[in-house]
Amino acid sequence: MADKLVGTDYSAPDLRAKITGRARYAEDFRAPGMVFTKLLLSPMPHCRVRNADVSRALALPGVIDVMRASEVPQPEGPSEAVLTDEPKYEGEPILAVTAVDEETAAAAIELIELDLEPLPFVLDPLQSLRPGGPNAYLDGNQFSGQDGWSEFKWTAEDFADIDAGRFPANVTAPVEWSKGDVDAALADADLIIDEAIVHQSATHHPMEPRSTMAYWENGRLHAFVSTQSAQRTKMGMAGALDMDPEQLSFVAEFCGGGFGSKIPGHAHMTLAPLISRKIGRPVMHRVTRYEENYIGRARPGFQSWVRMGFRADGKCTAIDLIIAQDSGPYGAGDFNTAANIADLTYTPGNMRFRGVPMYTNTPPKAAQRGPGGAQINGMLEPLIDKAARELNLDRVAIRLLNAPGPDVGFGPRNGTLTSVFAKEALQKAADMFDWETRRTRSGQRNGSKVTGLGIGLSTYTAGSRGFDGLMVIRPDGKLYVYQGIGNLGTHSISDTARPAAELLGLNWDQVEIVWGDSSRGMPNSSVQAGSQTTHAHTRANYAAAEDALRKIRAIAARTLGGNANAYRVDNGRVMGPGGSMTYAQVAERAIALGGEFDGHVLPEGINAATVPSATMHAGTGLMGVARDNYGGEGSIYSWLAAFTEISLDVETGEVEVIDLVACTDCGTVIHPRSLGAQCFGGSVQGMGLAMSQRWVFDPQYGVPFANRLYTARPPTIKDIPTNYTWDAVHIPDPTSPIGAKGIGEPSVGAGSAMMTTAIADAMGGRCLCRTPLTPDMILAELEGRPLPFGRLDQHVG
Amino acid sequence: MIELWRSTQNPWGQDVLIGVSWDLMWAAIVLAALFLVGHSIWYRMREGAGAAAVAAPAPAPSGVPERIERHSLAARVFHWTMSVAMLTLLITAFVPVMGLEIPAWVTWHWIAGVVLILSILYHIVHAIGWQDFWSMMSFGPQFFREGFATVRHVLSSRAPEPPKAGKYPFDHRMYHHAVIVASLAAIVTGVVMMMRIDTPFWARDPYIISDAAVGIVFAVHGVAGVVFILLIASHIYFAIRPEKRWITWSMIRGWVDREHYLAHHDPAKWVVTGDSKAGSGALADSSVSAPREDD
Amino acid sequence: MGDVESVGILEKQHSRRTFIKGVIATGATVSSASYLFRGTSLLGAATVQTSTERMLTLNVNGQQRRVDVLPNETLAMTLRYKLNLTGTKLGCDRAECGACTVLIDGVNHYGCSILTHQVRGRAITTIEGLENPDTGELSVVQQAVLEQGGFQCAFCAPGFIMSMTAMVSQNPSVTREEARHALSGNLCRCADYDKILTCAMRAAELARSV
Amino acid sequence: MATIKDMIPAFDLLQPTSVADALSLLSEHGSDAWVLAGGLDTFDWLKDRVKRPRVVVDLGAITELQGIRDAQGGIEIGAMTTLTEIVNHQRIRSEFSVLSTAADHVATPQIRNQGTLGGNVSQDTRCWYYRSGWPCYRAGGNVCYASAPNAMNREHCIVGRSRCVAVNPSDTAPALIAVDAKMVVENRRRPSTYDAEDFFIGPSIDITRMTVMEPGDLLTRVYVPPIWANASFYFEKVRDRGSWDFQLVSVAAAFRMSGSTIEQARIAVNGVAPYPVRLEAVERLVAGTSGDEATQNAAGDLAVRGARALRHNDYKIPMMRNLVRRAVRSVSA
Repeated sequence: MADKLVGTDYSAPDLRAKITGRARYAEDFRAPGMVFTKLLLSPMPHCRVRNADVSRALALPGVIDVMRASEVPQPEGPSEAVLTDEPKYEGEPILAVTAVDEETAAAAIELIELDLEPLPFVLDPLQSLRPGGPNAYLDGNQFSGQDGWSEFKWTAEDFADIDAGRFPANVTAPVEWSKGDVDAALADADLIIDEAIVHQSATHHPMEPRSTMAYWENGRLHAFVSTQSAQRTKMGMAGALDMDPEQLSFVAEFCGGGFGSKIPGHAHMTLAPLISRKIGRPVMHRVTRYEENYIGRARPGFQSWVRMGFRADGKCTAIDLIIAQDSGPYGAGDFNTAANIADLTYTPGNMRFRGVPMYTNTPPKAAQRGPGGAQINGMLEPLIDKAARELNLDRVAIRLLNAPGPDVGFGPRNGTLTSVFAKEALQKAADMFDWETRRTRSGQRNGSKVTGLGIGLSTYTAGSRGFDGLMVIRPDGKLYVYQGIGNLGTHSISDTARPAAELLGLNWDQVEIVWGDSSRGMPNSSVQAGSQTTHAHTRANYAAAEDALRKIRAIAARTLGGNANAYRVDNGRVMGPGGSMTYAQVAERAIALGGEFDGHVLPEGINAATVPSATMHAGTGLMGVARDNYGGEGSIYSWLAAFTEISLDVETGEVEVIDLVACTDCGTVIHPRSLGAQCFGGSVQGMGLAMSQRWVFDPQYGVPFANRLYTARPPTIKDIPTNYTWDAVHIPDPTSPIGAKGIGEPSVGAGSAMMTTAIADAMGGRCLCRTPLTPDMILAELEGRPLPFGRLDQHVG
Repeated sequence: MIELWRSTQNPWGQDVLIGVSWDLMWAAIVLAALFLVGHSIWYRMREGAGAAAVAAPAPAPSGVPERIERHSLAARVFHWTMSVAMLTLLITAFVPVMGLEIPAWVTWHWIAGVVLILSILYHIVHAIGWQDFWSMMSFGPQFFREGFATVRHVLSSRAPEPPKAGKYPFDHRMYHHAVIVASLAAIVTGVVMMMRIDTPFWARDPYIISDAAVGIVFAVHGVAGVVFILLIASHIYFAIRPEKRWITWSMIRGWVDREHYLAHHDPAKWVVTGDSKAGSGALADSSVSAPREDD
Repeated sequence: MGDVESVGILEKQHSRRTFIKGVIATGATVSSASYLFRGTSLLGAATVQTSTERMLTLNVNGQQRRVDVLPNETLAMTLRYKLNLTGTKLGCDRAECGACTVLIDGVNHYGCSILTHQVRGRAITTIEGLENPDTGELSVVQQAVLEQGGFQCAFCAPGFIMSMTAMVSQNPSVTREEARHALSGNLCRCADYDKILTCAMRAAELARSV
Repeated sequence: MATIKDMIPAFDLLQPTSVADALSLLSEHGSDAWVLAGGLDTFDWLKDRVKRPRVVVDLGAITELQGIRDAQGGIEIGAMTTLTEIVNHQRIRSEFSVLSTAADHVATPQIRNQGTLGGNVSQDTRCWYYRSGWPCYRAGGNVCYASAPNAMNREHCIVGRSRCVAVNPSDTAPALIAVDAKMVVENRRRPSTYDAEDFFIGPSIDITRMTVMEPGDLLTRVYVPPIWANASFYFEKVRDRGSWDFQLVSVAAAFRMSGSTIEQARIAVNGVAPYPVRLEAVERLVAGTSGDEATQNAAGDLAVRGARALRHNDYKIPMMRNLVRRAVRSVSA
């Protein structure tokens, strides 16, 4: 009997390379004659480059090239160019200097004389919304494809409400939707929670900065890139460079983290190819942490007003939500997702959403692990506790009451889900945490330490459909799985192959994963984002495996006689009425037979992008290739419920996190250890959002200061929960043959929410309604001293 | 070649002026020293040439008292207060630049500055209301005649003595005007600079005026300070020169004796009558107590 | 460049400065295979008489490596761009992440924040030096990580593993809390800290059994 | 001033092997020279291309600056002794634990393995306006950006401000004050010894320096006298993250007890002023008391008397008050 592969731990095929230093990330590649590119960053948050005198730079021995904005594509509207003559944020690349070494390039950059015209800038969305307030762009602060630029402002009356701390009931918004009758529901509500909440922006800061190395060889581009995805990044890169994808050898074997900032790839990965094409030499664009901080993306901050109506029994009956989003100079979609997830998590029935995305002159924003969801769950969970406190209800009970069931319809179009076991996850986590006995600890004081209990329930998308799988059983008897997905550390490249291998009755040592190099084949794949991969590619690979299995049986029947369906597979053999064959023999036969068996004839319906990769391997063995046609109704969402106990020192504002108990609804568990790590890592990233990560700008010059790791404050190993236990509800998603859903995203919102709720709990229910909650803010609140920030200030802490 | 200005890049990388180069301070000190030495040599030569011999006192008009009040007590208090403030300002400003630490020099500096401002305000009011304002501030033809004569006399030993002055000789008046300009510059810019430090008067705010303007403010303040090095040095020098010491005494005691009055002043221009003791007599009140700004 | 001229000026001073022991490296370099740093010819100011002083013999992973190093060159840069030991990662280049952690005489240091000239004559160990050079056998720390499936994106892994190596060699009976302290100079943005600590404890266990 | 902040500009590296050589080099190159100890502060400045020394004098090869010795009943610590050595030193751990504890709170293990005591006490402030290369007073300019009404000054000072509002970032500094350490500073002319609290200077004395040391000076060793050996010590550092971060506020205290009575105390706080602050008034207040709750509160209130907050750092006032209270509480029965 072959090993059980689904639901068991194993050592990922790329791990040995990672721990011996052999794993090569983009900056680890070298090429003969390689030269180095460095960026000149804008010193102003918004300006126009009147002139840049580069003559002295070019005269410096060793300097090869200065690339200007005029030499790279300049898209219209609020979209990003790799280099620009109108920087929209302090730190935006203006030009790139290439030299024989980095030291020369850096010295050359200092020889460039810039003549810059400062332009009006705005850092805080509310400033841009104020009547007469500044706009991030010269032409306005809103953009639409057909109408172009316009100016969007709230009225003086709106700001009278806001400044007086009232819910700005009359504001308009570029994005509005509602369902049910919110006003009536609020009128009927037994309790209304009305809060203004700030969620700050936070930089992704993956460990690996987005470096790129590239060179051209007779018309063919060799690019070494840091990206979450692979096949989709390759297509995107080819598109951005306006070239034939088949002329691009794309290498992305390892990615040092992305968290949403490298899907698919990123704008600046085209710089090295462009310069290399210009100067005809290999170019290394080593991105520094300082540059990563600017061009590396950040989660959009929210300034938000919410009214939640509750029935006496705790049911949430209305949500009236306004979100002003700091979209940076180039936009982000978090605010829309946030609204949907608010509706999905608390099923109010009546909901009104007003979304106000505002361009600002701050570094670019982008999806960050749980985009929108992490913010909104971290912001709203404390309000649920507030309601529980007011209505004297149990904090778990009120969540169970409001969590969605199978009948849920969420968002403006009442979307449905393939499966939802949020209540189960929440209840199981509560039991694991021993909520019934531990709940009494909440608020207990011991010396200067007060105990706080935190609960976070969070959800996010966890799948997609319709991608392709490609695999070949070669005459060496091994299964080669060709992955078009990226390798960003989630183990997806191997996890998604295990159900397929299991279906084919293979032991893990009979499986080779091929990934990260387009010259070795990359079928059409999803981007590695929104936790899609586990769901999408267990299915795609399973489809390919079913195709392979069909062919194996057919070959067995042809060779050994009998009915193909009477043949079963195990341990790399196919056996049945007529005897048995090894996969090695099957592969030989497949090659001999040709046609569909060895991939010379490809099935209808696979994606055009898969065809070259499949053709590349045609004739190498028995090929399984297919599109995921399993279908399924509704969106795929997974859930995480997290509990924590903290100890808050009321004399210093410091928080010690004692434990984290997590339970997830992610369908079938493919790789338990990896799942546990995803839940923990995501939760800790959420804790970072809730407790430390920050952006800080000097308002006078619009210059950011939290622009390094020690000032941006991502969580360290000293800041994590001391104890960690986790589990899953282990209920498969019925619409997938494997039943697995992704889990990367929801953990962030849960981790953030468990901290915001725990801190509020330790402070006797007082909710500061903002992130991050740092010791200074907590202490100021506890001591009844002036808070170190304005109630709605963005970018403080 | 000495630097004139100090400039730097502001947070946006734009070049901005931040003040005068301290080379100027050293230049001023050297210049002052040269002047003192030069003048004393020049004076020696003049004495040798006998040119500086005091002309025989004109027949004294009747009733000139022994002691003629030159500086009222109020005027003298003002003068010495101001001189203390001024010296404090110069020391706290330049000694740290020379590399000697003065703890909290900024605080001492602005306090002295405030004292200076107050004393000058007092002086202006006092001068306008109770003193012979125009005897100092008149710029009529006579002023220029005296000026012309004085310059000629300084330039050539054969030139005739300039006509005797009224209460304020030409050089004293010129000095006074120079001090007015320098003080105004230093005070106005100093007040702006105080916006950037902790004082009881207002919350500090560096952004009240633009980077560029601030640079000019600091530069002007610096220039004024450097000018004061010259003015104060020469002032002290003259104050202690033997042939001028009677004036210095008058700023301490308040009065000059008849001989000096007759020797250095034109009774027609500075009328003193009656058997007035110091400070007495209608005329004395109205005209004898104008202080000498340059002290 | 101002600092280029200074080379010449200081040269003279150096020739007077015979009493100073130890290397005097100058701002320019004669650098042939250097990927990263400029050669003298480019600098314009050749300083031949001192350039030899910049030829170092570094003891890296038990091997003596001759390499031409600029005075302002960090160890991480030398390793990555001159000795092609790219297992040592540059995460921040500011001693704020630990991805560049290497061992110097068995002690963990940030390779990005020490000059190569400061480690002359000291034993440098990088991630590439942990396997047994003859058998290719993994070190106990590497075995432990492999066993426990440590790390996600693993860009931080080499640095963490070097810190774990120093930790278990100094204190094989380390507690989980002590391990947390000992590894607190390494950042993992995937925040796989729980699993990393499990690996560390397993590594200590293996170290004890060796 | 983001144009480029990467790659250390060229400099001449001098690696003397004796203090004498180092001093003559420093006096020769004056303000052109930069002293390199552990380098954690140095490389920040150099990589950011903000400070541009022509000459870097690396003290790493000077053995006489390294190591911990018994001396005159106390302990003499070479300026180039690493913080890890101090953390692990048996006698320091047993007799002056406040110092080893403070050293153990510095940044991270790697930084403690390389960072030196001399470097830790001599490091420059972390004011991010100043470190970003802005032309503030401390950088020779004519403005303090951090004290502007709208400035971001959460980590800045609440006492001792004078034009500059930065704080001293050192963890060991208050501990050295608590044990009444003596700092030996040498230059070509003479060695001079300073009490720890006098070694650190505020902007009102010289706004461009954090310590008494001027170009040409070298901190060669720190002497910890026996007076405070085996006293009751307290050290606490409040920071945002458990690792790496500099203090928001830290306190170091030494109490000599007779029975349950505080005979004598030394208390220093850091992170609240441009220099570590010794709280002599508080020391006098608690002397002779049992450190009871009333005393704790009085001590805390006295400690923050006159403290003045900037826009974002009012919290430091209660934080400092509470830490002083806790220090006193630590010896109360």
